[in-house]
Amino acid sequence: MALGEHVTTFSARQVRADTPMLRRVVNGRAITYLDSASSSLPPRAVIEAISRYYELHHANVHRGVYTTANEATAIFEGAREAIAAFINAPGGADEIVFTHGTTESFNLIARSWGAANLGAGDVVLVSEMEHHANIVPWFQLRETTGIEVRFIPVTDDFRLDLSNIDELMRGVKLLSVTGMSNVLGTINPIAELAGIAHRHGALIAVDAAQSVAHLATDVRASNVDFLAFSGHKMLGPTGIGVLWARREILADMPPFLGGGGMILDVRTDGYVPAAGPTRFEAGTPAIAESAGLAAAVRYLSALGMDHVAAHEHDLTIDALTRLESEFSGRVRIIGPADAHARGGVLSLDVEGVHPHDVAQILDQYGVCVRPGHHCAKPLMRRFGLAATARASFGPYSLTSDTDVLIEALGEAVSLFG
Amino acid sequence: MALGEHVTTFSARQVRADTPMLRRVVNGRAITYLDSASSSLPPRAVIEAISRYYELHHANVHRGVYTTANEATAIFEGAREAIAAFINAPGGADEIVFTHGTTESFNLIARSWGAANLGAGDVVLVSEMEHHANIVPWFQLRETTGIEVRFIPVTDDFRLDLSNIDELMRGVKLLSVTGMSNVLGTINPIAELAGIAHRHGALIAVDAAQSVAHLATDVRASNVDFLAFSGHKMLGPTGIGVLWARREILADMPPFLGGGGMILDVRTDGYVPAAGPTRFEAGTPAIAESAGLAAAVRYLSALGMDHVAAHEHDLTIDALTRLESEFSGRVRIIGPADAHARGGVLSLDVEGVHPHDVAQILDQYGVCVRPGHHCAKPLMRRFGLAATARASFGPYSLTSDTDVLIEALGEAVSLFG
Amino acid sequence: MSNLDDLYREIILDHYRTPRNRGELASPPAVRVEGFNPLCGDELVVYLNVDNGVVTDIKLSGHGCSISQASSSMMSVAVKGKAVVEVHAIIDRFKEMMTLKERSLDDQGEPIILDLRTLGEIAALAGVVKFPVRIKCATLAWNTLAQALADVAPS
Amino acid sequence: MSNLDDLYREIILDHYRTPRNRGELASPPAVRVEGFNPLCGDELVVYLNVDNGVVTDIKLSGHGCSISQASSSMMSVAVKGKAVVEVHAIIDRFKEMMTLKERSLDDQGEPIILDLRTLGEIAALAGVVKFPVRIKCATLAWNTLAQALADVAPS
Ligand SMILES: Cc1ncc(COP(=O)(O)O)c(C=O)c1O
Ligand SMILES: Cc1ncc(COP(=O)(O)O)c(C=O)c1O
Repeated sequence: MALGEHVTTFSARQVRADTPMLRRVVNGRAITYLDSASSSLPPRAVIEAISRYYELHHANVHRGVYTTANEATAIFEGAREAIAAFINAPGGADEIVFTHGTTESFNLIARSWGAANLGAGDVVLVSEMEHHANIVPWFQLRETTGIEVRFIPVTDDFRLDLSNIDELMRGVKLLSVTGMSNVLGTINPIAELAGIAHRHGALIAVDAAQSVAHLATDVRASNVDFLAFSGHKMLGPTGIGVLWARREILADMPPFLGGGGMILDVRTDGYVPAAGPTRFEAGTPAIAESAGLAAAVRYLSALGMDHVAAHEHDLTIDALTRLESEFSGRVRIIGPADAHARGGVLSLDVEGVHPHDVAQILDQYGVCVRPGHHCAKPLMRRFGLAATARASFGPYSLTSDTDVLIEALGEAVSLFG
Repeated sequence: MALGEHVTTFSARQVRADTPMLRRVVNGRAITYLDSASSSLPPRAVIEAISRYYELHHANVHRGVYTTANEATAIFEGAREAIAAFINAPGGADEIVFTHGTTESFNLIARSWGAANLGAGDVVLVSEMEHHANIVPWFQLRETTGIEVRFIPVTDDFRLDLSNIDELMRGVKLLSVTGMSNVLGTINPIAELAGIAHRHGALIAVDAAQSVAHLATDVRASNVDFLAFSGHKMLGPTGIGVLWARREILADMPPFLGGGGMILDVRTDGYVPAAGPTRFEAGTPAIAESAGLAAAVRYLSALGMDHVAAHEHDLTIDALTRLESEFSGRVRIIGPADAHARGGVLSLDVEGVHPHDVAQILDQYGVCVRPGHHCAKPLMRRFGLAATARASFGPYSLTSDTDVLIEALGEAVSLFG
Repeated sequence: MSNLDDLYREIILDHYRTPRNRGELASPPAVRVEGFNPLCGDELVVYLNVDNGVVTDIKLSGHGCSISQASSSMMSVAVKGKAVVEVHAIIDRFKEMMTLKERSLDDQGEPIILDLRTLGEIAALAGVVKFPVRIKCATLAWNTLAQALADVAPS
Repeated sequence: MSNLDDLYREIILDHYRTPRNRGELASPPAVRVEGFNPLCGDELVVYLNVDNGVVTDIKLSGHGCSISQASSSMMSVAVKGKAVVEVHAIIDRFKEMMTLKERSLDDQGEPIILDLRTLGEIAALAGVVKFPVRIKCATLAWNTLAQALADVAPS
């Protein structure tokens, strides 16, 4: 799809105007924010939803009878509904568990569902392109249960290697994979993987931390079982995330953390856990953050996730082409070279310049890119890299961002000549 | 101390003017907020610190090289320092672990320190006046380790019954008690309890969720080992809390949740955890919330915690006296009748009127009180109550709040006459 | 405080102060079901005897706020001696009343008229819908009753 | 981009492009210590031979950014052949340089004058203090060296 097609309904310039952070000046230059894969920049509507909450409605949720406690509860429970609609959860708001981020969501799956359903020899199949959030919790579970953690290899062209998948699926109880790689940009075939998992009698969990902000998400259509994502990567606030799981699965999961809110009863000799998503939400939840996340979801819905995806696709094609032609091979992209089934994450390997130095030099131009292993060390090892300098797009990105990126990369290349 | 003594340095009216929520009108009346024990109302400075963060400095922390990532990291790490100073942590910022609230802090103690140091037969001694946050995690640990969870009884005059404490301490590895009861208002003798615990070779953890917002906290002076509290109860944001522990203790604790940020290295066959507080902070932390919490701590420090405590003490004495004289016994206070070593939490038992109805009627007067078991069911059982209607003060409270409370309680009493 | 008057009708306060059918029934033969409202700690135990498709006796114990207590007391009066099919109909009508909430127009934009007369004095609970948090208090008894009916062994 | 020039002095780029003393030493007898900067993934291995209180040989392997690589390369040149006591003094002076950060006045308000000449070409790393996140890159080699010296068995 060409940029022109969306122009009537979606305007990246408008998104940019809505985003206060993009007025920043850094080292004498207007900011060029290319780190949305790390954390996205919230629009004014999200920031104001949070302020408005604290100024007008703040109270602890649940168990309140007074007016503002009801308002706070309505905001909090309303956020659950907004999110359920955004991902098309078949069971609605009751399937939305608030966590503090993708990482906590995976720990919840591992320690609640995993500890209850997996034992020695059972296999959790992840992939070599997973973020640590979808690796370490399984290693931790392995320590206590003796499960096996197996890895789907990644091909030389940066895709999941599914050539041997039926073999890999032996003994697998859970297939847990990312919807979109935060290093490579690779978009994985989730609906297909769900079919494979179910055919083998396994469940499938999807790390949607990246994908949910850049592609339309429909858990009903993709037929997955668990979905985890973070507010701060989808124009929302820090401190909040989501675990979605099918109602039947959630219903049988034991509690995760213990405390107030997640119980029906506590005696000096034991406790009875609550039903529904609150069973997994011990303690005072992220209430203001839920208001912010609901605003983010409304904002993204108004943009239209298909338009966001198409816009970022256009930016990615343009950037891939120009990086190739400008630097004739001195800047290598660690990720699929063709724009098919890939998102706007560009991991750069600049010949002779360490990613740390790339990022430092780019900062002088106001360009924000992130150097490092991006919490995906097994993937870095797979490709023999210690780090990359990663540039990534958001709905507010423009081709002019790529212009500045290329200008600054030119300086890096010439400085280290 | 009389109100007049603090007037020159501390002004509750100024705090009120600083607090946007207190401009709310509810059911045609100005709001009378008496639910600070549930959640406190943040001043404008806190709300603005959060907005300013999102508008000017937002980026993911750590591993960033670009300017705004450094700013965000400086804000986040600066918050650790502000909090360390606020509680006088001997080891400084390295002892401050960010969690998402008191509840998560206790789960962290139980699952990291507890799972590593406690085994079958070891005793965790809590009290009958604990919040579920300091009970359920121990019950959960009991399921996996076979520890014993023992309760310090509460006397008929609502104090910890320490008459038999040396007997109770047998086999105890951890004494875990609240600094101030969220139901009774009772302030516990923490320094004395620390002495007892240490004399018996045990450690002491303190639930400071209530106390930290109403009394000066000094972990060095009280000589405790763990301290847990929540941002939203100390004029700060939701979604963030703190676990403080002595550096030597933290150094030996295994990780809690797994994911990015808490590792040194991840391979396909295992992982190496990081050192310092980040070992316990898996995933993107509550960054904006840390900015808000630092602002809250600065705000409270400027007020002076001793002034806050004295002000609330005065309000409490006044309210206890007037509730007694106005309702001559029809309104009973579930908590110490004398104002000695008690905070501004007034759990009301109105003869013949269920707490739910009390709160409903009070709401018509714009009065916010919370009915329920306040996540302290063992305590409610101890006193044969299903619920109380709890009124609680904050630094912005005035005797005029007590006026409205008494007016509205009069209606409740007469309606159910 | 006209709002409060909608909630705390005299008949409600009367049932709260003088609850009907308090007590227990030997179980078995009675069906015994516990209801619980975790939000406010209300607890209700319903004892139910059904013979030949008729609710021959009902007793209640537990504790709760005025709304949950009055609602259960009124319920016990309304269903005692009634045929089970009739009881189901009353439960349905009660729940319908509780779901009206702020809606006053139906899908076609016509005003919704609920014939409260068929509910007898239970209609006094209609004011609860203006206080959404209290709806759970009012419905606790009815949900527990429905559970008890489901637990009655098919005759 | 004058700021960048402070950071990327020609001598630094030279050490980065042509690192000195790369390689390994048989261990034992050499002490082998790994240094790690989790923030950027830099890894450094220092091999150290100390005889009679003198650093007789040093080799480095690993990978990292220009600053960490140049710093380790310069360090190896600076310490090779030096007495251990002298090496400790160089480490101290280097660390002092890295902690100056934005401070330019001492406690008495006098300008701090660090005699960079005693550091030789290492002084070129002084510009790093203007880039606080990079300080860890510059100090990695020195911390690892200090660790290696500590590991040398007392003779
Ligand atoms: C004494 C006490 N402990 C623990 C908590 C739990 O705090 P949070 O819900 O913020 O985790 C509370 C607040 O409800 C409390 O009052
Ligand atoms: C693919 C992926 N999974 C998981 C995470 C972890 O998310 P969070 O740090 O918000 O818990 C991230 C973000 O860093 C990510 O990109």
